[in-house]
Amino acid sequence: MKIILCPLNGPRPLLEFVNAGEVRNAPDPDTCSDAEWTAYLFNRGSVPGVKREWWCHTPSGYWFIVERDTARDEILATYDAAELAARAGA
Amino acid sequence: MFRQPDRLKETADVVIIGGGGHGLAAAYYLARDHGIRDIAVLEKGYLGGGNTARNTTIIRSNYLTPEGVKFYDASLALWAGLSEEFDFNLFYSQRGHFTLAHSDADLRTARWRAEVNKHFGVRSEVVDAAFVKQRVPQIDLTCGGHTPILGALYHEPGAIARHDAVAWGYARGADALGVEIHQNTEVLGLEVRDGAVAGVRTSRGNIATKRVLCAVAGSTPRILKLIGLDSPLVIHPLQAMVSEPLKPWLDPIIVSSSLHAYVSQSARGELVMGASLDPHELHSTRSTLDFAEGLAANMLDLFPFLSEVKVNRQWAGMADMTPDFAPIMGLTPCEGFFLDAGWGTWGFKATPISGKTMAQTVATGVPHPLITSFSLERFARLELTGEKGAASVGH
Amino acid sequence: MMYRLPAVAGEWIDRSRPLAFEFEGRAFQGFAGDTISSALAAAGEMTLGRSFKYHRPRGIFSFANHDANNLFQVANVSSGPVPNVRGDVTALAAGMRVNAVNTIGGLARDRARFIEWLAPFLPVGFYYKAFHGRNFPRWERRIRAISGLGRIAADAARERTPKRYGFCDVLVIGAGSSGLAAALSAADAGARVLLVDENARAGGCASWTGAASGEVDALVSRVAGNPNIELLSGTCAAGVYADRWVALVEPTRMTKVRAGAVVFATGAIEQPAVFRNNDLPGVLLGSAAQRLLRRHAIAPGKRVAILTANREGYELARDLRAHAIDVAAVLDLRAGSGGEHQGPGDLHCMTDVVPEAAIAGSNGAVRALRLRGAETIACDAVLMSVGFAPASGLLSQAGAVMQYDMALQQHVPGKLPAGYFAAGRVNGIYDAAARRQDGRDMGAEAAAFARGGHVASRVARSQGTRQVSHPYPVFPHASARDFVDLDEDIQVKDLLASAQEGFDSTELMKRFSTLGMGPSQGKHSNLHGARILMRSRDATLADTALTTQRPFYHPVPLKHLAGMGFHPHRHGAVHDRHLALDANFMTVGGWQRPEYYRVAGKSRTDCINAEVSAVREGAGLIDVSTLGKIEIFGRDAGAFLDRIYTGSFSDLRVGMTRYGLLLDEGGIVRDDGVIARLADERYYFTTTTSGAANVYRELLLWNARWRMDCTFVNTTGHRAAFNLAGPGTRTLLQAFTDIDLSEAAFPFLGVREGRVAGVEARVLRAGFVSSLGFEIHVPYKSAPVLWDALMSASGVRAFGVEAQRVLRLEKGHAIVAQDTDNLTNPFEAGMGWAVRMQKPFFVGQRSLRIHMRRGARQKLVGFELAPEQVASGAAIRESNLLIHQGGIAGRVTSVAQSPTLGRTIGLAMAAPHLAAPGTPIVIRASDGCLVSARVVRTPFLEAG
Amino acid sequence: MSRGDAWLRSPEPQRRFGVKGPRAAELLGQLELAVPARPNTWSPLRDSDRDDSWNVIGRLGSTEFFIEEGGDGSGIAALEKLTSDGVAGAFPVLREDFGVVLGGKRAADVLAQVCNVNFAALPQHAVVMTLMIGVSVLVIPQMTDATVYRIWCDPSFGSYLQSELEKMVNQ
Repeated sequence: MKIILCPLNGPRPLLEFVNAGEVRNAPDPDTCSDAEWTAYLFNRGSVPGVKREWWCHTPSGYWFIVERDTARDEILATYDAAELAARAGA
Repeated sequence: MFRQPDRLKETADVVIIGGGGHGLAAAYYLARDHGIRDIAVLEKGYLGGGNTARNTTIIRSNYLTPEGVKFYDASLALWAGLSEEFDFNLFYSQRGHFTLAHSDADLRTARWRAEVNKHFGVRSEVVDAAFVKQRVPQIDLTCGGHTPILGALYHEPGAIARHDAVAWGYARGADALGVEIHQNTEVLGLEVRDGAVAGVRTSRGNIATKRVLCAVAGSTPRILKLIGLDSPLVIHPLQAMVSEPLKPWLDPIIVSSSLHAYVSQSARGELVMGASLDPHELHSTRSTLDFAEGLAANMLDLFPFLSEVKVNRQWAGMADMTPDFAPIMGLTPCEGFFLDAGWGTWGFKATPISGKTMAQTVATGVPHPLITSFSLERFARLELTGEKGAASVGH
Repeated sequence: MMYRLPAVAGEWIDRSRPLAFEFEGRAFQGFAGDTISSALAAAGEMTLGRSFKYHRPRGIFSFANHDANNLFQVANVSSGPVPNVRGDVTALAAGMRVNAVNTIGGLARDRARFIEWLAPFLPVGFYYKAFHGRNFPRWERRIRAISGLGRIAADAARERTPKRYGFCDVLVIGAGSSGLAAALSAADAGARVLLVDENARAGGCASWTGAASGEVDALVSRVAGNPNIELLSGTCAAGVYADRWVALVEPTRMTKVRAGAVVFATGAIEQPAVFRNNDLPGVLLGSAAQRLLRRHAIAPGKRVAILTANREGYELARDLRAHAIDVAAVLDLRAGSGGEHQGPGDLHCMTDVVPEAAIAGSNGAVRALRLRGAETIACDAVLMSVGFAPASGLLSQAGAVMQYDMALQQHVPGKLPAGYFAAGRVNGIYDAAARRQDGRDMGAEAAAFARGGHVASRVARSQGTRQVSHPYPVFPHASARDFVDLDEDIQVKDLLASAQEGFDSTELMKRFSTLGMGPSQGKHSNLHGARILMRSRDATLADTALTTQRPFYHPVPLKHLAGMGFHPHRHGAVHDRHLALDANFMTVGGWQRPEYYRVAGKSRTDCINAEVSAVREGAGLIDVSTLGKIEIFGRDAGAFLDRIYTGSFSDLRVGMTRYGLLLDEGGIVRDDGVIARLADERYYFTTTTSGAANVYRELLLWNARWRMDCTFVNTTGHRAAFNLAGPGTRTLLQAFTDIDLSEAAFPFLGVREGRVAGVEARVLRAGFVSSLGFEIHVPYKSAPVLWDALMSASGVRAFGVEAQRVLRLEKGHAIVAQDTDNLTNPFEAGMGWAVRMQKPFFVGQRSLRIHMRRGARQKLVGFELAPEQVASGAAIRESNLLIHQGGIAGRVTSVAQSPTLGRTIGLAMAAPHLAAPGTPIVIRASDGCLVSARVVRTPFLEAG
Repeated sequence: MSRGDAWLRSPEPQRRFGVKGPRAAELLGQLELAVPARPNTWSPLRDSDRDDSWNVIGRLGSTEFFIEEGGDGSGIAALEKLTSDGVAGAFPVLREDFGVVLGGKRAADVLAQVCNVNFAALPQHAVVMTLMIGVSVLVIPQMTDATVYRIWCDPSFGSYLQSELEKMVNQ
């Protein structure tokens, strides 16, 4: 079973986590077109590669960020959501 | 059985990406029903080596929505005749299919499916626990005392088949009609001119063509990327495992919607067991131990006497899931590029009908009537199918 | 014929402990330390099983847990018959009743023998080409009847074995020379080491070849004395999974180990030669013979021929003679002479030998080996020592790529993933000293890695220098019976035919011919199969990959995977009270909930109706503790709820509640509940039972994204809740609380905090099941006090989930996920009144705009059956379809016979054109007959 | 496994209290309670509490605290009063947890059957939020003694956890 290094709780088995998919910014609902909106709703761009995802450590209810290679089943980095802006910029 | 051309042709009337059941079936019906024989089927690996080789061979038509029921029922009609048609035994074997209900929510869904099925003449009935016991005397109706079986959806036409043979049968049929099948040929790029397909670049050379059918299940996002198309697909591993051969004891196919476990016994005597999708996106066919553990526990709740029976092998496929549990079939914004995808956990049973309907769609440029509600645009219109139901289960 | 020798040094058997057992109905005796197969061999039994397809007699072949033709049905004194027990490794126990699997009428007179006579007419893939068409179902029954191996015993009891989690720095798999050395050097480097071996004892091949046994014994005792090393013998590493997660299977349990690094010292698997009748009993691997000899003191035969292509074959000859076993000849497949090709002077050695066929004697076992263009060697055993394949199954599970080394004629690991190391024969290293050195090196590297050393993938170095494997020990025979795969009865011609037909890749050939699909998973056949395939294509093994190896390395019983089979479940605070009231329980979202309370002599329906009437006429009490109960604090609490729910909550007055509807981003109804404002910056709200955990988690996610100033607490399990419902509840409850319950002081949808029956409580005016009702929320541990107090009041009756469903239906309330489905938006569910589209934002709002523009595709409506229909006994059930002009026009989502109204009422998802009250509709009952009904306004019941 | 090797018992009656929010730590500081500095660690409730006392304050994540106090429970009483008045940024958390104490020299073996955490590798004074046979639990290993583990979970899972642990202890 994969190990995920939870920034708060340390290394834990995958079983303790749930995944909420990629970190994505919704288009502005008031200005975007229906097509843009439904594309945001459904198209998860699931091309294999490195994804920045939301994961939750369920026993502690802690949501954080996992950078994961979905082709190689490798976890590259994990960090608190507060670092998201900085990391995403980088 | 089938030829292995040593070089690619330079042009083709139709190029089919994906040498699995769906791609080969489409090639066969294009050649047989539409007189289009200048076809190249391109397979990255070996023939039928993708989900055709990795599924658990369950065939049924007891779906929830009218469009689903009609589509899969048409598939069953084709299945029944395939062995004769190919002069090749696919071991198509009608065993009867139970979807066990452990809660009244399960029962509501079961009855919903049964009522819709019966409306379209598909043999499905909600049966009580006693009927289940009579057909499968070995089952523990209390499920280890934890999730008692209250009844089931019984679908008499439910069947299994020798999965590899389906790909081979279609390959042989297509080959006999002049279709070229190229294994170990990976598609690296697609030529698009003014929004229309112009050719395919592969690891073994290029082919000029105006029509491309993409039937690559778990690899669909990778191919779509080549022409900048996005889709609502998400790829999840779907795992399975098989026991050592046992003398036959289990006739029907057993699916438990609450336990997310299913099992059938193959012609070799192996128990073929599966469960629900892995919970998160992954483009890999690795196996996990927790899958085997969870499935084993559920199996022993249903059949406690299997405690000493050994599991021989685990494997996995990559399921291309859609938001509404229905496939994506038909035209795309890119002219001449046709899509046969979104087969999630239900692709094997659809092999013949997807081939037939996609063949007509490719040949005529107009979606076959059976697949109009499976179009890619339905998502942009927020008009999803209802196949997911209230609480649906795949397989 | 095999037989037991006098005591052999180091034998594993205990001759002082004879064990009586039964085989095929006949009495036998073995010793403690025997396996089933060795005990039978000692008694001269040569045929231990029948083959899978042709039912040919088969004997011991590998004696290494790969003897797929020696599977038995074994009944123990204590337990019923177990199928597919591997005789070559399963310890003999007193009183065992053993039978061969896959025979009809017993091993000796197996009536399925006839199938072999058909063999010439059964080419590979035969089944694909025959039997089909109209008659297939009949044929199939026959085929199914003779398929499979062991039989299940349907009355066998569920076995629960514990599972353990384990942790170590370095896991070493294989306790042979290299494994022992690896464990020691890792331990010396300070690592905590777990060393496992599937054999009953450590020592590896030294324990049967006797080569360098002195050094190995020294290693074993050093390991035993090392506090940093735990040695588990009789333990099979069955699967290797992501992040060095390894399944270790012992006879009694499974341990799941997380290793910092893994060393594969898994050794090599001896491979057979392929020639006519190479499957006869008495034809076996040299290593099998030596295992029998040194562990169980069994001679392979009285006069033995050795077919060889390496030094090991000659050492085998010396070993046999040292134990006074007559060696007829050493037959070397290789050309040349002298050096290695030389046995002791008086040993009859031949080189450049081509085996023609083994010849069977009257007992079905081998009696001679015919050589091509040379003499025929009379012998009662043929031992094959012609080469090895690495035991690389676990390595490739770990993601290693095996490459074919032409110099060694063996696969060796190529690139290894980080944290995985290989040592010894699996690396192509066969000389003892070199193997120990390799082990020491890899053990040290593994320890360094586990300490957090380098993580770069590495290329395993293959230091192998000596070729022990013949490049092509395959000698096809015109009339076949030259078996490549004994599990599946596959002969050379079958593979050539497969390739001919176009199945000319290792994967396709495997699937068409079933090569390697048997119980031993091709451990003795995949390599030769690939050799035959590649030669037919004028290519070499360097040009192809072998088929993928997947878990399990050896098959694993379901019981070890399942373990104890835990089923987490939840009990409310007054569960014992429900038991005392003889509740009939149902499972909802992991909770045990009273469906209804049984009353002696009353039917289920009568009980439920009585519970309904109690609420309508006086007061009923239902345990609703399973509802999600969440608190939100902070400056932004109201604003946050505005963004999450469809309604508006920042403007909710303190002390009031409001219905909350939760959508997903697609505008689909997901959950609902009641939201109470307890203070300016403090809200308390409920969710559905099954939604509780997910809704809470989702709120946390939204706020991880929005970063608003609010704090969430999930008190679902920590708080109990009860709904006291019915016209009589106000006066009844007032007696227990100082909260003023008067309509003026505590209006509908109000919320108050105070004490009820002395318990600190939150009280919500609820209208879900009745116009007047109080939902009382108290801390878990105080709940029994409250329950007992309220139940003690006269006229209060406990009611369950079923009565609640009827009651809320009479009030026209929909239940999310029963009356709605995965396509339902709030307008279709008749919940538009709860949606504030004019708010700046809420989850699902954008999608609702699209839904609204398109208009509803279905509408949730109330309906009732015409009285005469009810009289005629028409029974409508949930999920029955609405039929309009022959087509489907909706479905019934809820239906009940209302005891209050004396009518059948229900909710249905109907086509919009049928939604207007008064519209006649037709429902098809499950039995097919059409029942007419009428759409009506809800609620069905205003008052009450 | 004999009774002495591993045992299970209910903790002494304790008052229990939870507080959560951005200013929770600050609030506890005001009451001169020994606030654990690092997330997922615990400390004795007061510096005056000796290590063998069961008065404990655990930091769950960064902004939530879990407190158990024996005796008169004066500390908790004060906290309840403070938070019920509604201190901005520090909110009371209802803690009706089921609590159990697992001990004995084989206690670790019992844990190895129910929990996939390597307790041996944990730092001093660790508080562990994890899953135990499918239930979210709070574990404080080796609180007063190397072989003693304190375990808490949602009270509705209490009877399930208790009965399964008992089975193993009695094996």
